[in-house]
Amino acid sequence: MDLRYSESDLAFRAELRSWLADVLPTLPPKPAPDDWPARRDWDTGWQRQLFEAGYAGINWPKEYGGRGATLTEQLIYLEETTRAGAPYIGVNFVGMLHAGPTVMAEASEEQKAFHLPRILRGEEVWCQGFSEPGAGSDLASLSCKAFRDGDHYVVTGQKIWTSFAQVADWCELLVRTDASSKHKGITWLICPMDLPGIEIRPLRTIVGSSEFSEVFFDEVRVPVSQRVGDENDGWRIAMVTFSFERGTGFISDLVETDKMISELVELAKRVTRKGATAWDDVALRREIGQMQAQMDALWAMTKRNLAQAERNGVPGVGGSVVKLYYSELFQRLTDVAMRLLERASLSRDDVGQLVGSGSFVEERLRSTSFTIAAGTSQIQRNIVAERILGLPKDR
Amino acid sequence: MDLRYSESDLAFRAELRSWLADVLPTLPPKPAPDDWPARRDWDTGWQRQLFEAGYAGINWPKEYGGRGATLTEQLIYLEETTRAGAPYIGVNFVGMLHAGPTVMAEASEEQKAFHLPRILRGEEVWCQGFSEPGAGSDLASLSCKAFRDGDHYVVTGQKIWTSFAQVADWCELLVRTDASSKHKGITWLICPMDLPGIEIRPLRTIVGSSEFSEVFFDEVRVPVSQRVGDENDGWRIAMVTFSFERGTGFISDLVETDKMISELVELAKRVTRKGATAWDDVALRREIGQMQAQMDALWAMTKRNLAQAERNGVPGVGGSVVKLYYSELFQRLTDVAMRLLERASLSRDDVGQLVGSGSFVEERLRSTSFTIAAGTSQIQRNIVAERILGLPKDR
Amino acid sequence: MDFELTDDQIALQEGLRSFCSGRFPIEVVRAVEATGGIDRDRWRELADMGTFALRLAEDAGGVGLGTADAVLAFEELGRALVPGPLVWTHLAAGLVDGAATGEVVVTGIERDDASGVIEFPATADVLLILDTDGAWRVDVADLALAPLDPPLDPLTPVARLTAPLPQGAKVLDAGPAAELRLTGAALTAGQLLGISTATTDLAVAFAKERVQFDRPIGQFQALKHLMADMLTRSEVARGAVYAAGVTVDDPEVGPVARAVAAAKLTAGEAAVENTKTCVQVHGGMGYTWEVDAHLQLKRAYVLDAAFGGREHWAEAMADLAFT
Amino acid sequence: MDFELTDDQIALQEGLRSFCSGRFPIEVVRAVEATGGIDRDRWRELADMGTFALRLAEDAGGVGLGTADAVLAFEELGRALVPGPLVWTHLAAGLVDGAATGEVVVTGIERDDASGVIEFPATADVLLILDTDGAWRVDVADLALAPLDPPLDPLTPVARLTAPLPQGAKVLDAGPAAELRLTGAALTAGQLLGISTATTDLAVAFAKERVQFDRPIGQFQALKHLMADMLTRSEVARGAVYAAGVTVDDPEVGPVARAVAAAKLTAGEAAVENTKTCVQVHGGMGYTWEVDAHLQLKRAYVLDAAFGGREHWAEAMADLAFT
Repeated sequence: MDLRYSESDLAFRAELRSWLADVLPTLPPKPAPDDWPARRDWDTGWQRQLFEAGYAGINWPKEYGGRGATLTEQLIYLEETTRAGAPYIGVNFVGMLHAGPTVMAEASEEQKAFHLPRILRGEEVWCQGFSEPGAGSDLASLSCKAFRDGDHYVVTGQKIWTSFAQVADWCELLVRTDASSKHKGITWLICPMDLPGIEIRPLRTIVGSSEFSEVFFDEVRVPVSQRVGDENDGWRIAMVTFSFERGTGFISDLVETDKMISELVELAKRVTRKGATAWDDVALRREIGQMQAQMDALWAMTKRNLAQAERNGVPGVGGSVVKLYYSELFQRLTDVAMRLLERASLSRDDVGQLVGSGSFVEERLRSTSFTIAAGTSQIQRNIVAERILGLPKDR
Repeated sequence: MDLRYSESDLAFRAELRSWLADVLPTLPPKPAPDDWPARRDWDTGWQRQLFEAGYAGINWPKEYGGRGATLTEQLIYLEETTRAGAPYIGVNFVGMLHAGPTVMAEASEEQKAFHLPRILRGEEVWCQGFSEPGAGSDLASLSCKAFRDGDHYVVTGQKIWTSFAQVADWCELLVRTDASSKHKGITWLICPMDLPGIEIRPLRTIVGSSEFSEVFFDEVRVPVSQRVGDENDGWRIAMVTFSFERGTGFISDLVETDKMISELVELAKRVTRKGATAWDDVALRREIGQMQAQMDALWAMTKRNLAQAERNGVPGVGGSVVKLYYSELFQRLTDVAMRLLERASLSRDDVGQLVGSGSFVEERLRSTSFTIAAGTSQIQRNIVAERILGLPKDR
Repeated sequence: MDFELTDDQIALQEGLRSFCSGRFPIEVVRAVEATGGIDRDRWRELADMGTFALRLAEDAGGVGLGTADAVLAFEELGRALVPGPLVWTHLAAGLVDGAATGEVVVTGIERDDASGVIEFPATADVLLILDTDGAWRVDVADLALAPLDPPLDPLTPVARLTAPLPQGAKVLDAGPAAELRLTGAALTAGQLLGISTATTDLAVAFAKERVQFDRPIGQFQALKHLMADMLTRSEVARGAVYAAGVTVDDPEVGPVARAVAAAKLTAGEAAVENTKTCVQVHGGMGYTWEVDAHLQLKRAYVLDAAFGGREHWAEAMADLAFT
Repeated sequence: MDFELTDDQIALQEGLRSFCSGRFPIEVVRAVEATGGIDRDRWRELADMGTFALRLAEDAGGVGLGTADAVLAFEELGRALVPGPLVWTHLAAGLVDGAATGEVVVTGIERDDASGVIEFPATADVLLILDTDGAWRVDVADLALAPLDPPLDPLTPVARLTAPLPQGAKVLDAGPAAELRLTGAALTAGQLLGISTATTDLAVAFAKERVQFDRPIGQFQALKHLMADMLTRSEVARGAVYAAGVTVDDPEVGPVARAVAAAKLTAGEAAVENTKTCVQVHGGMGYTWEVDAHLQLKRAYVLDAAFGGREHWAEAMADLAFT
């Protein structure tokens, strides 16, 4: 067991850190949260900048424009960018973390050669067409159907929870191509978002934002050449996507959580009560100390996962453990902040001197989704119990 | 809504309190924990004393020797006896709280006339023959079988978790009389414990005590006249028993829990660390304050349950709520004690000046059973979800 | 002792419930986001129902009922998510002219509340201030306020004081002001109790309807147990909340502050934990603006922080019970 | 960076595991209740396996391995519930003659531990005392002790000091003694990790076998989820515990005290919570002396309190990370 970074890791970290220090102050101001075209430009502009500096797709193969580096360097990249407050991956999320890795693992050479470099260069934005109103935790029950008509699939149905649909060029789309089979009747398509028959209705979330949409497909004709893998083999391919999501996909969330703990301490030092700061309260100190210990442990576990992924090539089901633990830790963290703020928690804006109070309130609301999206905590516990512990399946 | 005690309630409380103050100091010393014959004598002696003073069976009808009083008086009785440190109900537990009430509700006039006064006078000790090694949470799958042979049932099988079996005169015994039906093939018998073919093997518990036994029945001949209710109607009758257990049966446990919170405060005042007592630790104060608030709330709820039982005659399923809540509160309470004691928790004996430390350690171990016995917390949650909330049954 | 609702109390409870469902359906509640959290016409209807004058003596133009009854009424108001500074205006009835009749809307704050957060800044007329010396009134128009946007609860707009609170005109001495504070906490606990029950109902209804894996999700034990815990928390809190109302009216049955501590703490716990669970049971739908679960969650947090949060009351309980 | 076990570490782990299952089956472990918690012959076998001399330099007669390796060894000892003052004797190797070879059994205490509780009073030879000035040795025979019966853990007998601790003979200065304390906490965390894994295995095995309602109880979601949480706690703690071992050996990778804090706290949490859950999963059987679940629970509490409990480390972590 070795926790030392190699010379080249350290050099990479230093070089990245210095680049970030140079570049971040020069970024243009962030656009308004609901101005999606502007956000697309901003996020893809940053992606382009990363690409040009050699920081796009740290562990993607060089042949597609990636850096071809190790997972350890990917970890360093995520640590440094998050700590430096670099832009969030934003509209590039689905392309970089879901669709891209899936295309890399399962698509044809032409598909890879076409999409992967464009994703890395910030020229393509993707969205995800998986969930449906009737197919959430039970995703395999999806009913958005597609039938073959010559060289096309004709797609009709509805998707939901599609992030960035308004500005996406492509959709990783799961469709039902065989109604007689559940898991073996699903096909994975790359659907161009400018085809006729696609209608997008933004959904308003708990925080009032509109990054998710419902997407309606009405006899949308997708060329058969846009299929990834075999017809009716889409479920297996989607599971590949999930294995990435459940594998190393949460690392930046962990770095974010760690940062939030420190920010909670800063906030506690600003809150005064009974003539002292809240940080002088031993109960709060213990609570935060416990969370930091849990966070450090989780981080250490992630380094173990990474070492295993580096050895075996594929991230394991350990991602369910990470997601279960960090999502509940994060919610607990924001709940502590709510109690700490007392009536200063009544606004999502910072209250007077309490810099950061508003973002904790916002995160409390936003983090309600952490135990829901990408597999609820209930589903994650089933996965852990059945796949890791070998307990019998529910019937 | 009225929380005032009536004049007669107050008079009853005063009279009982004064009687307890007179009598308790005169009690003989308690026998050793595992000397069961001595414990039987001691516990039934106390029961006899209660009877003679008019305090046995506060809400049992006068015709059987009870006081025929209200549930409120029963509540006062349990409050006063627990607070005064009066003897625990001990070996009279099954007779007074399980078998007795069931006999009262379901047995024949002869059976009632025979057993009820004897239970009240401390002349009869009962044990419970319900659980089996293969039938715990799934009690209705019990297999201890009985077949009719003339005027007798011939019983063969095994029971487990039978408290006080060593010194019991009677057993409320559930037997399988029809193997072709699950719930409708069970019969409720009053089994004399001195019949040939009964063998008792004490079980050692987590605290090393021997109040539970395994009881083996080998062709034990129980007269048919000892049956309560109809053949194969025993499940319904057992449910009556449980409705008492889940109804007002936990009141003394609540009083006990409340007392334990106060004792924890006393203990905290005796523990010193960093030049102060543990009671000066604000985290501990909040933790205990929270538990006391929850306890007060639970106690208030119990008074509501009581009022409803008084109006409707039958305690409702609210007992599952009480059990769920108090058992987890109690476990939390003892866990706080373990943390408070640090290495002084390494003994079930009091460590030096820390009077009471040992009993908290013992209670931590003992209370592991609170979320298991008389229906696990998992079973209780099913009951609440299905019977109160009307959620669909598992399949 | 008979700790069950009287027939009159059941009638009051049912009356309020049917009033709320008739006049404050969720569309009406949601619509106040556009009007600073209050609809003046509906506010007067609330007054007509006796919401504010409930505990005021009949000869002072009130209904002449007790806190035990008021707690039941506020439970219903909480259940329906009726917006506005209901508790403060209720407390001001008899102290601030027009509060009882719904002509004047009163919000309030503790003078030592370092947050300086004022609820309903654009719509309330009067601010009631509680401190250790008594209760004081100030016109909201006289306050220096900075906007805070967006609020946690879209139906509870807030602003922040940018200058120290004026002393105000005294309306009550220290003793009765302290009682007022406890009453406020008890009524807020009533609202929290109402939310904790409503959110349980909402989760259960959804879980019976929503099908995944070919069965209603309410059949899955994990969700079932989450909802069993919701019911448990609500019912335990109900005991404490009702007891607090009774105890405020009749301090001979027990120490008032302790009863209020148990009520506010357990009702806050029930409302916050239950509304979070309700969102979880709803899955993705719980994360939408469209489903009411988020409104319950946000209101639960707002009320949990009002009149002393759970940490405050836990510490108070430790002092009250053990020193 | 490659935070996976090396082949040598895997061999060490497997070697210890097979040694423990061969020489410390649960019947042997249980039998030490009758002999004051230690069986001298088996103790020497532990020494022969290198348990105590593991980190001692080879030229001092030791095995010359690091704390990262020792943590793996202690995980196995914890898993098998091997009794005795293993950590203290290990820490004493090289400081107290005969400790490394298993001839002398060493127990220990912090001088400022107000409990005055000494483990293995009847069987240990030497007491090691840690304080802010260093480490000190005293013969157990020279202590004034009062019995404490029964112990929490039947396999960890205890007594209480009835007189102040003697000063003892100094065996180590302040600096290395402070390091020794951290190493002790890390090794204890290793034991706790072993227990948390063993108890998960025990619960899972039972849940696969035990049938109620015509199916293995491990099919019920409520129990399934309890066990998923057990695995989660264990695996998260494993990260911290292994990292603590590595960090003690190589402080350049991070602050040692912080790594130890994370390890001891999360391993204690995993062991205590998991052993409680294991009892619950077993139902009535978990409450018996016959099933091993209670031994795991009791040992978890004993070790959670050793070398600083969770509250101690939580507070320490807050200081270490944020001041």
